[in-house]
Amino acid sequence: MTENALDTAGRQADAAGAPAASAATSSTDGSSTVAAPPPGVGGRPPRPTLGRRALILADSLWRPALVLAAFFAAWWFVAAREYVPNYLVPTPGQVWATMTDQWSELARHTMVTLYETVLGFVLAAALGLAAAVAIAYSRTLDKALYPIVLFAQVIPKIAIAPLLVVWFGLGLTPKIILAVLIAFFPVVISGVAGLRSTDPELLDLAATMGAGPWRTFRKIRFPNALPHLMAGLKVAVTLAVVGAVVGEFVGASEGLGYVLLLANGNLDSALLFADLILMSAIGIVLFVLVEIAEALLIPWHASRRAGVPLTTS
Amino acid sequence: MTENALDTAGRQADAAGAPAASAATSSTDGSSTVAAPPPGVGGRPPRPTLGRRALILADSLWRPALVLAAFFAAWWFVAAREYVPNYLVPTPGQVWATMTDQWSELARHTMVTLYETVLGFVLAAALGLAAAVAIAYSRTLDKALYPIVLFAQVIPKIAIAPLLVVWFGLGLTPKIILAVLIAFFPVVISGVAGLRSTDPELLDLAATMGAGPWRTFRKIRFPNALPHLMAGLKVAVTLAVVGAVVGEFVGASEGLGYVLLLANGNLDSALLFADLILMSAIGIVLFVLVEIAEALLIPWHASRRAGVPLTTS
Amino acid sequence: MTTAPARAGTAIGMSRLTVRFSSRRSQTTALDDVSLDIEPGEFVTIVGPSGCGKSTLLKIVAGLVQPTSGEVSLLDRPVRGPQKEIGFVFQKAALLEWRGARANILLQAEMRGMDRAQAARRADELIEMTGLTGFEKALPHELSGGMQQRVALCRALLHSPPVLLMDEPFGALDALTREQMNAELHRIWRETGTTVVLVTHSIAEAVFLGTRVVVMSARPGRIIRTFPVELPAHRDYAQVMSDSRFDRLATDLRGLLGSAAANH
Amino acid sequence: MTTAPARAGTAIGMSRLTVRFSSRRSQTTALDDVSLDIEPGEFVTIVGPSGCGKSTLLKIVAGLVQPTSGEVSLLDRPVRGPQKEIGFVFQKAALLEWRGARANILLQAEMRGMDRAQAARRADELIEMTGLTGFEKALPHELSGGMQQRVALCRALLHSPPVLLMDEPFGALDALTREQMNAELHRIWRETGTTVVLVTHSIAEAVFLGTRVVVMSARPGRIIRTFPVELPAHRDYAQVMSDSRFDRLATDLRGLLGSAAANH
Amino acid sequence: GGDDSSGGGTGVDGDKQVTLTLNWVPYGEHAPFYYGLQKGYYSAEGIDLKILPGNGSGNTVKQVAQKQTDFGWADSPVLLKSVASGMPVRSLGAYLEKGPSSVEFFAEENIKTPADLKGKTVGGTPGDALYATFPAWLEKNGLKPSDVKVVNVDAAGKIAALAEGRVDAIMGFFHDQAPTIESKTGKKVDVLLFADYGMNLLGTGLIANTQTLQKDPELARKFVRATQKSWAEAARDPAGAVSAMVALAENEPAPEVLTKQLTLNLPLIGADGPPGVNTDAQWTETIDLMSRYAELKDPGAPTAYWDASYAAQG
Ligand SMILES: Nc1ncnc2c1ncn2[C@@H]1O[C@H](COP(=O)(O)OP(=O)(O)OP(=O)(O)O)[C@@H](O)[C@H]1O
Ligand SMILES: Nc1ncnc2c1ncn2[C@@H]1O[C@H](COP(=O)(O)OP(=O)(O)OP(=O)(O)O)[C@@H](O)[C@H]1O
Ligand SMILES: [Mg+2]
Ligand SMILES: [Mg+2]
Repeated sequence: MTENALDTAGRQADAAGAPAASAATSSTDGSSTVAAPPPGVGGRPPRPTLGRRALILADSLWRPALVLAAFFAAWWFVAAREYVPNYLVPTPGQVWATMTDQWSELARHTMVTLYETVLGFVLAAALGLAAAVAIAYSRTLDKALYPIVLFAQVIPKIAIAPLLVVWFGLGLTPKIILAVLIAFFPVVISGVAGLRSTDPELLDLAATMGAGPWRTFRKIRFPNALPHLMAGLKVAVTLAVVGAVVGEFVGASEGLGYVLLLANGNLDSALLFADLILMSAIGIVLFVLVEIAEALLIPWHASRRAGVPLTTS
Repeated sequence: MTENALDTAGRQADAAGAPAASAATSSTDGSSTVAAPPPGVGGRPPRPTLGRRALILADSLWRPALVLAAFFAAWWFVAAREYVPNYLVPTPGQVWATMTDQWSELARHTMVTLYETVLGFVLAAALGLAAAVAIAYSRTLDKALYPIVLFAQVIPKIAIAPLLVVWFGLGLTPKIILAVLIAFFPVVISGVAGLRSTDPELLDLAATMGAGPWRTFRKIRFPNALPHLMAGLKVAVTLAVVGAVVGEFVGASEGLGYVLLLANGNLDSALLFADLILMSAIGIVLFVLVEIAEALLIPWHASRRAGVPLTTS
Repeated sequence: MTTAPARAGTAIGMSRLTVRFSSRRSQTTALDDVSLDIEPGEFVTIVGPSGCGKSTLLKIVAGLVQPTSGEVSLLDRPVRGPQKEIGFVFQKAALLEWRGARANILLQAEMRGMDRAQAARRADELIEMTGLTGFEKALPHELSGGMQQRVALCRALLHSPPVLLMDEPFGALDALTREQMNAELHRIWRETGTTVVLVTHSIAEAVFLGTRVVVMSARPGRIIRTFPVELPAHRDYAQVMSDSRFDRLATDLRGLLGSAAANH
Repeated sequence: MTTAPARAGTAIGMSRLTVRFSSRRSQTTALDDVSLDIEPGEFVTIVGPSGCGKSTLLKIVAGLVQPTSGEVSLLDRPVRGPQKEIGFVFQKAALLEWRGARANILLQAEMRGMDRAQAARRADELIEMTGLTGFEKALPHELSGGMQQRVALCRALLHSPPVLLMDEPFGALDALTREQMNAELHRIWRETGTTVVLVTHSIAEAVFLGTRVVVMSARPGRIIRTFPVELPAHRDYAQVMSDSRFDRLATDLRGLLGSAAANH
Repeated sequence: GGDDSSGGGTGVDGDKQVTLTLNWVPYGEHAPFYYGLQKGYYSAEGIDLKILPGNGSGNTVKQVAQKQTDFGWADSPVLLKSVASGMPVRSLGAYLEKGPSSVEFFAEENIKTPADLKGKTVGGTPGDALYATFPAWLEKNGLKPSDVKVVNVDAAGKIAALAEGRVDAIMGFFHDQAPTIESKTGKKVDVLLFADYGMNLLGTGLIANTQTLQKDPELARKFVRATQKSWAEAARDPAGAVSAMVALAENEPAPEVLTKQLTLNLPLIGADGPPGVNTDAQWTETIDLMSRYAELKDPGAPTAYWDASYAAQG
């Protein structure tokens, strides 16, 4: 399931059964619903075999893998040939050496940043959703909250990070506040957009069912807002990393932002790159987790439906 | 129009005519379509009178104004009473004095940053949309582009800003690259979400009309994606400011980021705050412009429709 | 006859309803001075040309649209906001795309906080009755148009509401299924004494089901006539169709609708 | 009779079509071994119980659904992907919510790159014909159900396609409007020689419009019979209704549908 | 770290926990602190010292002002500005009496005197003391400020900008940056010290919050005493100081760089008296320069910035 959830192709095949007997249409816009397995297959279609699943997984991974390989090749070429001096861009080998040498240290810092990021993201998601609900439901709160939220967003965080450190000390607090501040806004914006886009017919329906605001929210508005919301959460999770790092950057004694500071100060480009890679890894892993959550939460959505043309090309 | 566009209430009244004779329902979820003006009014309903429009405007502004006033009051209270030392948080008076004293200087720097921000935002919007289209339309590009886009997003920009300055010099380029890099991602994510959420029925329809991908995109997918996209653009525009400022922060001789650096170095908290206010102002003004664009572009959307319950409370 | 103010014991009372929709583009008078009282237990069917305001009328009763002028009452209480003592079948199926057929039906129970087990049992009965067995878990986009409509029907019937408002609930069904559904609805009405207002384009349906048939004029919608249906309370489809009273009423209606729509 | 392979001069050829939808939840055989050839200029009406695969059949012809097995051809070319030489009226109106009624109709012209002025003129004719005058700029949510359906109808007719596929295009219309629309469609068909396939639940409509009526069985959808309609090509509504051939055919159909649906 | 680190608890062996925030990430200049830590000079005074890296002197001073750290190690011009802006901080003595402010460039540029800078591009970080006093320094050396093109680069990008040839020279602390640049690029770096050409600003020194000083003057005395001892001893045993730093610091530069940095650092301490003991004249000169060229408002007497009473005169 997990590897399938990561993979549109897997989901598609799962949902629509095996591919159709005839050749699939290739026109991008040619909307063509693939109906069912070829006559031979028959019976209950689901659960691709282990071999097929491996194939699906491979199919979903080779492109990103290729991109990654190309990236490393380019990097190695540029760095090893010294087109760019090593103190700016180290070779992959140097970075690898740094990583393995200082692994336990780096792992500890990574865990610190990961912890701050996750905590910040979860808080941002919860607060952002709450703010979105308030804004979407009440015109008064809309007018009153929106400016505050907007203001909190437009103030450059790098500028207020030192203030936060001064106020909240060198502990976890300022990092988490920064992560929340940075990650908060996309959740609010997409939450509001999602909650507001509910089909008025469905709200009429809910009204005739005598449902209170909470039930209407839970059963109709929230699920309806999910596709929007997930987009916001995906942006938020990558920003939460940035927030945590900026917080550490300004004042900390551990975490990847702190390592960044050290690496920068010493012009230790190998460490800098190792650090950047770890930061990116946190961002990517969390992003993929959100994508998995999305696949599990909204399999029904048009964007994930079998036979939607954009996934048949 | 302009002031109305800013204002849900204004739009609502415009769209549904004057309020109904009977008392409006107050339940948040009580979806209740207000039908038409009371019998007395009759005739063509549109165009509220000047008095009414002023009222609408006032109604839409008093809440944000109140929030702003509360904010300034709190600030003044905290700063003037020195609950927080002045070197950290100056009084509004000090900031005002700095602003007026150095107005021409600050205005120049603001224009520079504004220019970079707008350019960065426009580029980010264009590139982001292009990437979203590529990702939404082609599975191959999806798998190949997504990791790159994601990677570009998760690398902390503060960490690569110095590299950019080294590579692209001290001119406009690195600032705009940073603004684009930072603002790009939300556009892609929301663009993809929007483009993918097109109702399959509409795509079927387009297919039977023999329309090529471009026409389908222009007439169906793009308008359909707009509500999503606008949410992304709103986030992007506020981030573009941050990008430009970070770029200036790292190496520039003008712009608000440069002023920030000066203010920080001189421990001039009044200048720092004046600078922050101007940065925020850029963000807020651009955000509001995007909101106006949204109101003009998607008046048809459920979220902006008259009588949608969330705007009747 | 219908301008009398709502009095005690009225299931639905409408008096001098006028609805004008206005947008920047145009102004539409959907209903013009409509008054109608419906007794508890009545089955009123409404026929009228497309766009004459039938759906609007139902929505006013449900409290979903506020009339520009006029008064509505439901179960002797004035309608000020959305009403919950009703079952509403919307003209569009209005299903939640993320729920299967059965879950869509059970939405009614969940929103009302009904007893789960009982609701589940009732849902299964209704699914059986409407021939949806086997599609309990199918998502709306996996159902045919008629099946979607039947799901919406089941949903409106789930909680056995005292008042049923139905906006062309059988429009997407084939003749036979429609007859079956008609018969079922007739049975439910007889057995429960529900007050029903049903909008339909089928004259046969209007006559077979209704105790009263209301005919509306083209836009602006006015009630041009109300026919009492003089058929026994307990009706059988084949019997009714061959009944001369049915024939006469149907012909009357057809003529009236034709003429009513002629000046449109 | 219908299992012969598609031959030259066939407007639509279907041979041994089978469609199975499978999802994680269930597997549905929507069509089972359906073969049907339609001559250019024919007007084939399809009737059958709800959920028997009528919509699916039309979508296969349009190239929007790929059959699990079997062959389809349109205008003598095999159908491999979406077809554009058609006008398709979907069961749901499928209007763009951001466009007014007229703009929704003109979408057809824009997507096909048709001549603007000519398309605009034709659109105005169609708007007039379908009684939508005055609502040209109304957004879909400001239109009644029947009006939305008429907009979709206009859209499908705008480019005078050689083949028209219509999925219950008049389902949401009142009797009179429906008759008028039937008459208009009949006229258009007569004057242009368009090949039409129309799905309907109205037996009267099926007979009045069709040169052939195809009756389908309940799921899995099979063609159980095809009736040629032996009425003159040029038909008048009142005349046809009082024609004994009409009566006989309608009764036959009613009986067949009843029995066909009985084992469902 | 965190709020609880200030005010101080007591460690396992009864030592008072004290934090010192550096001006930057650890570099050779800081080796004496690690030396003192390793040799037990601090614990001898009952101090359990924790050394924290900093992110610019400005931030360090702010942290001290906010009592988030007990002591700070910051550049004196920054301290002047901080005090002027109202922060409750005092210097307990500048340890680098000869300012390390300098212009750095590759030897291949062939710059020997300030006059050679004419027509060159120099990178500086707006807001720091060097940047503010650089034009004055040029004038002192017979150049017009417009003779040199100053471009603004932030601290992290400065070295890279020089190495990449985006600028011909940079302003910075030579004893920190020059060895780093040399080790990274393999090219020899030359410097022109402000102090050698007519303009001496006091360098880094120890700072503390005035309230801390009031509340616990004894602690400050002990801390300064230990620091003076560390610096004096480290000057005698640079190799030991470097190895102490290698052992105790995190992510410090390579030992050879450290050694070079420390070697360059030692002459700056000043021979007249023990480390950290300054004269009024030194402070007056710095204050005067800052008020003339760097917008130091309401310059006062040295005592407004510096409390001479803690450093043992030796
Ligand atoms: N929200 C709205 N805004 C503007 N006009 C509306 C709105 N809803 C309905 N109307 C107009 O009111 C009139 C009546 O609409 P209504 O939906 O009640 O018709 P109807 O009798 O149900 O028609 P049909 O049989 O086609 O469903 C139509 O002309 C329609 O355009
Ligand atoms: N995308 C789909 N996925 C799964 N099942 C589907 C899908 N589309 C249609 N079906 C199933 O195929 C069968 C036939 O559907 P179809 O829409 O063709 O019926 P129909 O004859 O048009 O019925 P109606 O008269 O109710 O519109 C139904 O049982 C339906 O559940
Ligand atoms: Mg209606
Ligand atoms: Mg159908």
